[in-house]
Amino acid sequence: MSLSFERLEETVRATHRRPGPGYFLLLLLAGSLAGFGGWAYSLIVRKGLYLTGLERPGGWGNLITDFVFWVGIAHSGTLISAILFLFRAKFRTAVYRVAEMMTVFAVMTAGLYPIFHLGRPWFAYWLFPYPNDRGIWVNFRSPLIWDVFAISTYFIVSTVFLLVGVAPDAAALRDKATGWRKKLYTLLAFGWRGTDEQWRHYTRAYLFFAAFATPLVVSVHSVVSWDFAVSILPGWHSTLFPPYFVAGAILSGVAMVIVILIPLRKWLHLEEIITPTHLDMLSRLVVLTSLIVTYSYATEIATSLAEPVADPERSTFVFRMTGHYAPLFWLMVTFNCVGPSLLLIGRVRRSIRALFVISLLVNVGMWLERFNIVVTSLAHDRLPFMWRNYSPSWVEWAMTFGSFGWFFFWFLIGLKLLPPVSIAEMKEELAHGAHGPGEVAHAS
Amino acid sequence: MARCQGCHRFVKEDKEKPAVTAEIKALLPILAEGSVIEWKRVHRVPDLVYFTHERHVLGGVGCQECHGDVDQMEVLRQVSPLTMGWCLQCHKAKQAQRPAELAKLSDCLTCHK
Amino acid sequence: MPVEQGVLGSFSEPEAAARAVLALKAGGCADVRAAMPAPFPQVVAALGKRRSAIDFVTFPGALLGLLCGIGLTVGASVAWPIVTGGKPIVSIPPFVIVIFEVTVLIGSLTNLAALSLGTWHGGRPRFFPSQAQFNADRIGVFAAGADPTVAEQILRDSGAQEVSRVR
Amino acid sequence: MTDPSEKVLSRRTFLKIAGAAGVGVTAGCSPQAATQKVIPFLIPPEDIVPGTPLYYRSVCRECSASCGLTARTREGRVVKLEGNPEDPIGGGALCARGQAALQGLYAPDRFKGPMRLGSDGKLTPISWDEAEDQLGKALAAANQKGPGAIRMISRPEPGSAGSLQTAFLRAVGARSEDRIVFDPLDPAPLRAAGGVLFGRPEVPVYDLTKARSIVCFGAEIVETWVSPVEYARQLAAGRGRVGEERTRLTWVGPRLSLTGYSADSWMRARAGGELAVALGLLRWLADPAHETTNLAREVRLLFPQLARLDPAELSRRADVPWTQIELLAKELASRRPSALLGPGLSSQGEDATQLAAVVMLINLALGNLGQSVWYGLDPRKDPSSSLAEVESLLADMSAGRVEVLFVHHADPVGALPAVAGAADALGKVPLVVSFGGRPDATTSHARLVLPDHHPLEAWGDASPRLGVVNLCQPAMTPLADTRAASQVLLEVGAKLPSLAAHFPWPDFYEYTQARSETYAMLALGKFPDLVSVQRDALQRGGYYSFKLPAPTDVPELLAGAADAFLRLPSSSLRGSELDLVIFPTVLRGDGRSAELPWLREVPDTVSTVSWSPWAELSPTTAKRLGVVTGDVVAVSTSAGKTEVPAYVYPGLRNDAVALPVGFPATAVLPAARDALSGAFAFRSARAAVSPTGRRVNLPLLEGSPYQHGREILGTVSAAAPVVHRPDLSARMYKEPEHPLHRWGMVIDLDKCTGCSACIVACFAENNVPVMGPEAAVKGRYMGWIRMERYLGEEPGDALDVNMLPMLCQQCTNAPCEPVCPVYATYHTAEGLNAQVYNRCVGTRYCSNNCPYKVRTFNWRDAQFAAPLNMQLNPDVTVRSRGVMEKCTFCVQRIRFGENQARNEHRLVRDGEVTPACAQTCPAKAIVFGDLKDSDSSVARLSREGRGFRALEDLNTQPAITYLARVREKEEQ
Repeated sequence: MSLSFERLEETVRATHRRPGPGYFLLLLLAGSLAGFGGWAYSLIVRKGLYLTGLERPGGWGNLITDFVFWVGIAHSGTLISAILFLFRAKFRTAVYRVAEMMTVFAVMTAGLYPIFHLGRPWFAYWLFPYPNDRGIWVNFRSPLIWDVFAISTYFIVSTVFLLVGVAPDAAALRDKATGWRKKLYTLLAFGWRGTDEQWRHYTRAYLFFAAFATPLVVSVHSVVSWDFAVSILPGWHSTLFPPYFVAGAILSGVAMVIVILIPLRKWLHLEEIITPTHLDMLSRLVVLTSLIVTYSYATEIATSLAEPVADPERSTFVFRMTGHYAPLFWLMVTFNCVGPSLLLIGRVRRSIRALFVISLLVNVGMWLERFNIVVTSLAHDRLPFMWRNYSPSWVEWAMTFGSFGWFFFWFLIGLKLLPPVSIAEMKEELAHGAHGPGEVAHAS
Repeated sequence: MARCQGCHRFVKEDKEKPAVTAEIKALLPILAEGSVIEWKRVHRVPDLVYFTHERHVLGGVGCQECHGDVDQMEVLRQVSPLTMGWCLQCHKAKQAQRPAELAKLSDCLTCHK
Repeated sequence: MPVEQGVLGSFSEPEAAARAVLALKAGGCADVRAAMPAPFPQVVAALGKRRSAIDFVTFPGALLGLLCGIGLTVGASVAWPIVTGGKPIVSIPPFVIVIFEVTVLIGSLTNLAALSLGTWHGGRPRFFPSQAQFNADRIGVFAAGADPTVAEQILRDSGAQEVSRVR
Repeated sequence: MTDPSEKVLSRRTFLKIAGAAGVGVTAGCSPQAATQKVIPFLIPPEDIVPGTPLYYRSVCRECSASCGLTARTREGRVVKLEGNPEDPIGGGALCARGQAALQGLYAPDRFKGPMRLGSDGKLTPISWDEAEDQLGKALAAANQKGPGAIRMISRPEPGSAGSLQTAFLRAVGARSEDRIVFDPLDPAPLRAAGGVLFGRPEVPVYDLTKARSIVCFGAEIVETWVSPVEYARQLAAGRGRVGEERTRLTWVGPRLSLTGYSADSWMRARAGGELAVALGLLRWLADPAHETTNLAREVRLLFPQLARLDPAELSRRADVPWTQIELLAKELASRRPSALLGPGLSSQGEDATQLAAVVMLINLALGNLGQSVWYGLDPRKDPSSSLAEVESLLADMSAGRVEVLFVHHADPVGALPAVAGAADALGKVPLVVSFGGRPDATTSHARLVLPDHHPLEAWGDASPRLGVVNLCQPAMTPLADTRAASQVLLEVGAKLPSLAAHFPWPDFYEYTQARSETYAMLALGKFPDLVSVQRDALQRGGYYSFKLPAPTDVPELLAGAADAFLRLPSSSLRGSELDLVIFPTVLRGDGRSAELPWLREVPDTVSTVSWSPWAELSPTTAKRLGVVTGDVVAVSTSAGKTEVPAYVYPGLRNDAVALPVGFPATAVLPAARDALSGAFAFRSARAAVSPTGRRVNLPLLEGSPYQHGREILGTVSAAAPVVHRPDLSARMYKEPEHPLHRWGMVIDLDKCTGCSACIVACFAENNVPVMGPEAAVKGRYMGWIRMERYLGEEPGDALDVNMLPMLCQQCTNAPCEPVCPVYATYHTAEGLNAQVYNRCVGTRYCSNNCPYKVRTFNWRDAQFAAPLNMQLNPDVTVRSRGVMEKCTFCVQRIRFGENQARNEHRLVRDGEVTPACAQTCPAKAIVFGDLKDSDSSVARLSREGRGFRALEDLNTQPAITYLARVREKEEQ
């Protein structure tokens, strides 16, 4: 055993020690960023969307870009915890808790945007199907309603998934904790005592959660992609979108996990638990998804260029590559295709610094990708008379950066409350290795 | 107002309800001097609703169906909620009788333009 | 929950605990129970309990979700038929998406409910002498209602750190 | 003395009632719980039933054409203007300016009452009595100073007002020439030419329906020329068909104007070259060698003089190949009768009368007189004074010879070039009395402001033509303490003891009534009793006895009259400078209402610019100067210099720069004039253009002016009379049911002139908000209709301009509908694409998914500054912030029609329901009706071979069918 149970618990408990000023500074920074974004949004509520740069034809812009971006980020968590769980990928154990926390907070962020971008947000509840005096329901044919269902389901399920995973660890922490932490972990432990009976149900149930979550992950970003694919706008209307979006989501998500883990393992002294091997595995995932995304770009462009010159589809893609937004397009290609392909080289992949930079740029690139899809297509619709270029206003930028503030605010708090690695599963691995919970030879 | 007075001026006083008679009498001078009366508004549909009495009256909807037994009221009050759901249950019921002909009764544009 | 009498041994090694469990069973102790920080396969195997019956709750739950989804989408569309984009009132493809989401949602919520019920008070009202260490680094093996002396002996032999009687 | 309009028509009383109409004008948001007070009628006026419209006939005073109109009032306030179908001039239509006249009535900056310029240099309110006393005294004093001390400058008043003014001035001892009639767009050269050639100083009346070919020498018949609504209608009457029967229109001029967009060919003569072209045509036609059949004898005799003109020189002057002139001449020779029109504002130079004369000679030569061109119909009422007379007035003013100057709805300061010095001259006049209703450049110099009623509040009459008298009656009581200018004159007159005898009429109403007897005489000859005739006339809108004279009644060419016109004036030297082309726009007109929000908000069809002036440059010139659209350029002439944002426009010659009439053109125009008519010469200057290096966000609607090969608009020709359409027989779902009606529209692109009348009408009918220049710059224009203007792909050579009025297509398979999460938009049983404002949450997905981009979003709460809110149509919800809105085919009008029909237990008749746009279209290019009724006119037209639908291959199945523009290839 490389590392004893006590040592493990100690390291984890250590992450919950009273944080230094650095932490609170970060928290303050994140909080105020979120606050500023919130204030910017309050302007929109009070004065109207004319404070944005949106126009006709550009009905959607930064806000929707952010929405898609955060939904993308939210994907890695469940991917790592659920899909890799089903695939029995060993390296998952050490990192999935952080990923799951990230998921939950990312969905919390993404979920705000559908409301933010409404003209009359005070009627947002009309988007939910509830019996009402007027006897009028929602339009289930609308992709936006699919979003409502997909996002809320995803949020609930991944939260449950996270908390269920936490329960045994909470029990472990509970027994040595004092004061409010004791109360908290007693609550989270959910009466956990670790008897064979509990484990019997737990392992089974966990398997089901994974089984539910897996198709959900795939569905959610497919649904988001349909917001575009279902429309008839050149540049949106494409059958390629679902796989393309899912791959992109995983790319950005995993990249975000890396970006977060690298400083985290230093700061929380988790080097022993989250080893370079783990990062290596994650970076392979980045390479894979980046290749899929690259392929999607190529396909899109190739198919559109196959069209006759006057075809709007083709025109839109030519516009993307050579028009007003071309610089963003090429930046996107550099960050999402060129950057990750460098990770094919072992030396680069194993250099933590390089990995960090590349992953960071991937996140920028993925934001740009969504911006490209949303904005350039709208700016270049079928009637040339109505072509017009959108550019975001400071309010929209404030809300974009605010969203990062909001996300990291919750994430920082989460780190101090929840164990950043799954103690139980680590123990199991330490004790035996090969197995994750649930995979147990049953007598029956 | 003028129309009402057309009769009220001449009908003989109502012995049972002297109060009412007094009320009516009180209105006479106002009419004479032509100053305005500010009535308190009781029934009101929101501005986003297009409502005409014409169609409802011609459609054979009795006043009481919406306004209640006004003739029994000492002080007028709103008896029906005047909510969309309330309008609809009547509209839908009517529509059920002659679906083809009254299709518009459940069309949003009938009341919202 | 009534305190049952029996013998409790605590182990630091899963293998040892597993040995103890098997030995106890061999020694005629019918009811052997364990508590551990993680579901160590050896121990679980040794105890040889049935697989959890949670499936029989979760699956119907998912089915219920499916029905709810269908009911919601179709019902709501038919309640006030409104034509949009020249498409049929009940248009299957879009509904499938919503139905799927509802299925997953209700499915996993039932799964959660089943789990909480199943594990309430350690799963089935069965006594286990609770000790914090069983969530930390020790594996507890409890021979309920067994002959104390025999059980104690077996536990010691199989390498328990400490053995205590519960009554 | 009280205002007659109140006295006589109490029923027009405007009722200050809080929502007693029970229909709303506030936002489509949740209901307010606030308890309200209601003030119903104490004594209900017999005519006003809350919630039902009441109509009054009146006359539009936005230009000299004086179309008749119908004012729709609700609860005593005018909410919409529409043409008067009985009026032979407007024929039931109104132009954009006519539609916008309504906003003039409710303009927030209207003067609220009489005002005097205080010592502090500010206008301070005074009472009418004070004002009239002061005026009376001043007149009495000025009277002593002898003739010329009392002057008046007035817009043309071809009716009672004019005659009263003349009478008044005579009474106070002024000479007839002391009254200046000021009309910047007056076609004086036509009068002059008529005078010289035929001894008939008249504006001829044209009947373009008779003409098989029309040639416009810069005559902007669609924009402002003489009687735009009438001529647009007549032009359109000859359109919308394929082959020989279709009227051909040729545009001659340096700039392709909006009228030019309707033309089949454009002869790009250089500025001033129109005369050379005209002479060329005349020469060719008169040339015996060409044996033009039945050419007018008197013109044939002119050939000797004409022969002296060298074709080469002519074509050099016009910068048009002689072959083109020949081609046109041949066409005219064969296609009879035709109509040649000119000059227009853009071709009105120092030789304007000569151009007018030569053009008229061609008409004479081809026998158009008595066919498509008529003399003897100009009532010769109030012809405008020449620039010379205006200048002499200004001179007298500057010299201090003028004591009292009446300004009656004339704005010399704003309309004349700055160099004329009208502003300074006004400063020299002790008492400037302005009847202006709203502030303008001239009124700001007034010492005494006596605000006149808006025409919709006043009595009056206007006779634009023999046999047409349009009556002006109040449609509502005056909003403010204004008083009819003529009324003021009467009252002042009555106050002056010396004059009282001259003014027996108690008020102006009586005065008009007195005159109406003579009108009735002219119209009806004998009649039973005046009162009933007058009532009838008021209900019809006027006295109409207009008919074209017998073809025999054509004027004789006076001997030798033509000779002076048959030679080219000495050519002006051409330097590096550019020809300065001044052009009129539909929306600005003569500028009298140019500041009204609707007219500023709606983009100009040619440049798609709103809220800003612009200077047009051809792409070549722009490249040479290194400027692009939006760069500010300095335009300087001998007269002055101004800075304007540039708009790069392929429809302009490389040797020209074009400015819209009015400011800032006035800053650079010299005060040149046409020698013979004395008319102001708009085309006289050459300008140097240079970049300033500054750049502005020009409020521009257009994204790209080209179709990029997408073939959005089909075109047809005699050779190929049917538009190619995709095969959409394959159906995925079955078509939705339309049990009763399926409302549809047909827009004939061959008739549409792009005049924007429909757009303004839509603003008025549907409470479409005006968002202002910032919004326009940002692409947040809210108009429900927009005029998409596509130029020919390759700029430079014969541009085939296509205009596509784009509004909601009311698709059967509407892409906007399924994407709305809350059912705010859906397909009704009558085939409308409904938009439920109060359900909309504002996701804007519908707009994104609309391939036509016809949905507009309320980015902020719309402002309707009082009293503009009085104009709001109570039948239409005013949309709140955050809500998507769009064209609904005027569903409120549909419902109104259906309601009438139900009350009469019948279905809606064809043509009974017309949306605002179709109603006001001067060209009658828009037809609305029920597609289910297969013999309704809309159904019949939609089956035509020219029919196609916008972006049809998307299979959205629009309810709007466009009829393709006809383009005959010019046979070379």
